[in-house]
Amino acid sequence: MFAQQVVNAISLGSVYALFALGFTLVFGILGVINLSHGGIFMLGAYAALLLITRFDIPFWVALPLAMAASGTLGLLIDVLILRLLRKRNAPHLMPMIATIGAAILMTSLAQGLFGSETRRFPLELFDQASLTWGPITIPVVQAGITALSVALMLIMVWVLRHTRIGQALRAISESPRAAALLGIPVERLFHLTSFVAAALGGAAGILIGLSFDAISPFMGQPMLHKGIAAIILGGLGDVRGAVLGGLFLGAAEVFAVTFLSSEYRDALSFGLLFLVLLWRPQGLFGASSTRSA
Amino acid sequence: MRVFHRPLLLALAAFTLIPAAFAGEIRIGLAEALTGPASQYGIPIRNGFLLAQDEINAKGGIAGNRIVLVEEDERGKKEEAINVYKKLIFQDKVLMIFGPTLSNSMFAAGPIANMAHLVAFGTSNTASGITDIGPYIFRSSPMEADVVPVTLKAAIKHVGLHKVGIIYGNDDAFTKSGYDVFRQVLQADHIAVVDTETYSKGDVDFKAQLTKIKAQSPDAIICPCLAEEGANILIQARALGIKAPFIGGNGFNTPKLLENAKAAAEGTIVGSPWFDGNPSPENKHFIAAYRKKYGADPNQFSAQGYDALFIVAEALRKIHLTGQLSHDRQALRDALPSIRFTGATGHFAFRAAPLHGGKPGGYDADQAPFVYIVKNAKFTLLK
Amino acid sequence: MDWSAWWDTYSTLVLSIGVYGMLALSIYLTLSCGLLSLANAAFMGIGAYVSAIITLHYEWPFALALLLGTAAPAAVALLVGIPVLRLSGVYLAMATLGFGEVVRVVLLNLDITGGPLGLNGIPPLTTGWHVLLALAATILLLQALRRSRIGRAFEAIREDETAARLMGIATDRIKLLAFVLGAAIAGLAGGLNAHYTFTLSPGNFGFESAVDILTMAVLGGIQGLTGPLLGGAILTLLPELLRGLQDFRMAANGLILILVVLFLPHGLWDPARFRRWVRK
Amino acid sequence: MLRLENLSRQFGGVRALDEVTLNVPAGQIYGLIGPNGAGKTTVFNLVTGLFAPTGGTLEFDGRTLLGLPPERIARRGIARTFQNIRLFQEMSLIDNVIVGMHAHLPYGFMDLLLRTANFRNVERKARTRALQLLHRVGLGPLCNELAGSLSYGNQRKLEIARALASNPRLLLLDEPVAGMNATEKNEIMSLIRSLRQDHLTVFMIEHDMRFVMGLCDTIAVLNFGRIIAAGKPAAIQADPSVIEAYLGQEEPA
Repeated sequence: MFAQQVVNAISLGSVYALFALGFTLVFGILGVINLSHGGIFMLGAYAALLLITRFDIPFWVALPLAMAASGTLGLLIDVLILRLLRKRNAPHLMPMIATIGAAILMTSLAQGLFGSETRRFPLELFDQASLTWGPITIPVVQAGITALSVALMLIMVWVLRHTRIGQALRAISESPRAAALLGIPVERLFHLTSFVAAALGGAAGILIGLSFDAISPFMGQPMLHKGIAAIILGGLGDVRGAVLGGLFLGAAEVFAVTFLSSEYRDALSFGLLFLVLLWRPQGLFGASSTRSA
Repeated sequence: MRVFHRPLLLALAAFTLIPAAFAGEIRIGLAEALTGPASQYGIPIRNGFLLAQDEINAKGGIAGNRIVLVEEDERGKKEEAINVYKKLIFQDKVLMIFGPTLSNSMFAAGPIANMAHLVAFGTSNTASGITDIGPYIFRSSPMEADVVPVTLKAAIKHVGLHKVGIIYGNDDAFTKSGYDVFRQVLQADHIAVVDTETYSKGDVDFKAQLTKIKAQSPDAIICPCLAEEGANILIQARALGIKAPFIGGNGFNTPKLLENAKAAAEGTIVGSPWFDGNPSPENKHFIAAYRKKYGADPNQFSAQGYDALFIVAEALRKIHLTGQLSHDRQALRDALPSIRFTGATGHFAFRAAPLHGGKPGGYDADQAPFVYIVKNAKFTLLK
Repeated sequence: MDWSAWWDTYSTLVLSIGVYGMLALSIYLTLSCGLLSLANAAFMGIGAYVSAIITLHYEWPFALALLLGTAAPAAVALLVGIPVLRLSGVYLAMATLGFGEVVRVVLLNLDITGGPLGLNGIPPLTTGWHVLLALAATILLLQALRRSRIGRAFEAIREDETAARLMGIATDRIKLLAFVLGAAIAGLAGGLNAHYTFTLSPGNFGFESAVDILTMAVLGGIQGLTGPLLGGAILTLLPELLRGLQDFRMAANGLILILVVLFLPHGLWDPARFRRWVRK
Repeated sequence: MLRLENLSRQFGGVRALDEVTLNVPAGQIYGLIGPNGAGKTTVFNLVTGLFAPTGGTLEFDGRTLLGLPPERIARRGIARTFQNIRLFQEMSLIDNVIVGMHAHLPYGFMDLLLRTANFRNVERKARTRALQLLHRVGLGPLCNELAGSLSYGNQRKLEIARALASNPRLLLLDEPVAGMNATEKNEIMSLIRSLRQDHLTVFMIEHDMRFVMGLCDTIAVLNFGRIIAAGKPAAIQADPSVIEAYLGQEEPA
């Protein structure tokens, strides 16, 4: 049982990690907690669902299209909302409230357009088989999610560490004003970050919709809470930390169920969030000085 | 997807087609959650009611009076439910009120009706204690306490239960009361519960809990869950190699479960007041009429709403409406308890709730549930 | 429609306007010293549960229930506030959000709170006078604070906490005062709310309510006491006013939030803007 | 009055202050000068408790300031202004000054709740005194404007008025005349002189050499976190190590 629970922990953790990846990126670069990330996550799943069930587009085409759609949504939020607040130098509370508004708007629109029922991708879309290895079983799709979130994390970390854009982004995360003085096109990179983060959020929604019976207008809210816990455990704005935080949260939840009782699971994960904020606000992993990568 | 707007249009159309022959109107409030998460129950309920309204009025209404449902959206929120109730009672001056959708909302709005001395009639409230609110509170939805023993009895016969695992949502009134009842009945039947697991609303991954249950190799897994989580739980249990059948409550009784869980749902045993395969003429008529009006399959909630209006219609036929509101409201309240009716959900009667702290309560449903099993991707009656 | 029929229909709405006004004022208090705390819904819940348990299970007088419903969340706020208020900005918001979730989970798992079934059959004790009195007391208290050294300290901390400390302001204590007082007001509002809605469940006090309360204050504006009261009233009435919008009613809510943040950063009630209008 | 002994502060691996020893005698105007980045503002930040020193002692009136939070230090009688002005922008001038009196308004919670005679009396006196202070720095007529609407020079004056409101015995001024024109500088100079007559000790950082030399009784020079010279203005001006330190630096305004 223990071996299986380790696999369960990794599989649950990578779901959180995938969501947290884009979420933390926005904080790292823009310095904003984008509370509409749950809404983007949800609309990404619906976009793919629509493309596949309405227009019969194959999944591998629908995935990038839906990611682009969610990315565009993220870009819109940045251009229409966050940019104006940046210009005004609004206090940190303002983008939070505005993105809460955006999240409410998205949920409500989804409800009006798609109804409030839970939906899923057609089961035929993917092999529903499981990989079995001794006492361990893992559904193929979820193994794929785990592999993908680790891969995306590695790509993000690599991009941030070793490319010119990454260098520019790291400069921005240290100080947008200093970066601007160095001639870095800060605004454009803010837009890019918003796009990429939202595309990642959309991908998370699609992949979670694939492996679970879970697409509903309300799917974003609980995931947002888990995402917040994950990025705080990992250290706000830290891409590597977000993935580790997601995995850690998944492990904490699974082992709370295994060794304590499932009733304490939520108290544990939010209690953990609370304690980490009090004793180690920079997160459990890594140093506090660098915000991203 | 667009199901929302069509009934509205249809209702409007029905309005204009009503022959002028009606002597008057009987205004009945309908407070359901039409937006928000609870609307997935509220909308089918409303659809069932509108269908019944059409049918009753098409046959001449009640003694020449047309039934008019005054619809309000209570959004599944308790304060909204109270506001809507007050509007219906004091402003629209309705004779009685159906709804609200969720038990919690009934706990909030029910006392208002009870204080104003008119009937509040729930068709989807299964929590225990609802009818303790007072003598004006009625419901046609059987409590889990009535459904579960029957379900378990059938399951014991079918599977041979000795030890079971349980998984349920512990942050939801519906699933928690389902769990409470299951636990009591299991205890009474001397069936060992080898593991109890919980989850929260919005969870999608249940593998940790299921792995733990699997380790105890139970004969069956009790799952008083809603269909959203239910389908996920079934799929993941099968993926983990759990072979034991699932036993569900009311929440499992929806075509969505089969649609979403597909093969994973095989062997699942469900107890519910309504069964879509029930071959009675009343049910066949209901399903056909519902499909025709809405182009979609009905569920248990629509069936219960549909029947509820006929139950009230029966009572209305037995009383003489004077036009004096408080008198008429009281007369309806007094006529309802003795009504017996056979509809889409089968035979129905009311049963007085036991005294609550010496005070009289309202009326619960007295209705034998159906127990069925998923066989070849279809719900089949379990004998 | 005559007065009594009007009151019968709309009394709950009127009570809600008052109670949500108090909640908006409770978060105004923390916002006015620059703290974004999302814990007020949880404090409201603690107050509601404590007072409802007292009237329901012990049948003590309502006034005593309300008093304890005010004191209990204040005591919790005192305990939680001391460590939590060391955080600021986004970190504080997240920590208080986590605290709110912990409260919700605790309410779900206790026996005395009825778990997920909540408390039902709470006696209908709240009248218009209770709400009016509580609201008036809250307003007078906050008004007195505003015009004193404490109110000035709130404002100074919001503008520049470091500078405020160097003026000799014990910012930790002042922030704790705002946090605890906010919790007390939210608790009182919760106690009143419980006794005109007759039922409580843990879900009533989650993230969504925290956001609702915050929205009221932000919409109305936190330049003074009028703003939060106005915001509370508007958001309570909005669902009634927007009934025609059906499915998209909540969308209007979200849109309003965005537009206010973007175009009316000081909220609807902004005395400085009014003065500018007058001057023109 | 203020004694710093072997005071050090490290940031990461960098020694911002290295065993700084200073003694600011009561009643003096004491200047601290040095090239940019020498650590002057760090000295003020340590004295006012914003940072804790990594070594050394810090005494005010013979009692240590170590371990005290900024507000307690302020209440001991030390007030300061900031190099980059930190006013309460959205408050009126007079409220800014009254905030400075925060610790000296003797009324309790019940007083303010019940608006007792004591409360009204204290508040009235506070307003009167705040107006006096504003007049003293030449901002009396603007008392109801918002601090954010003031010109740069006036903001510096308001900061001084706010600092004075807390009735300090030691006033720390961080570049009090930066960005001011000649007239304003003269006003500030005579203001500071009048403060000394009121037995206030002034400890200031300033780049303007003429201003410092003309005003200060004693001057200390800080370079790379170390005190390289201290003494009378004339002696400092002649000190070769000081000249060395400033060589190659931008023209000290």
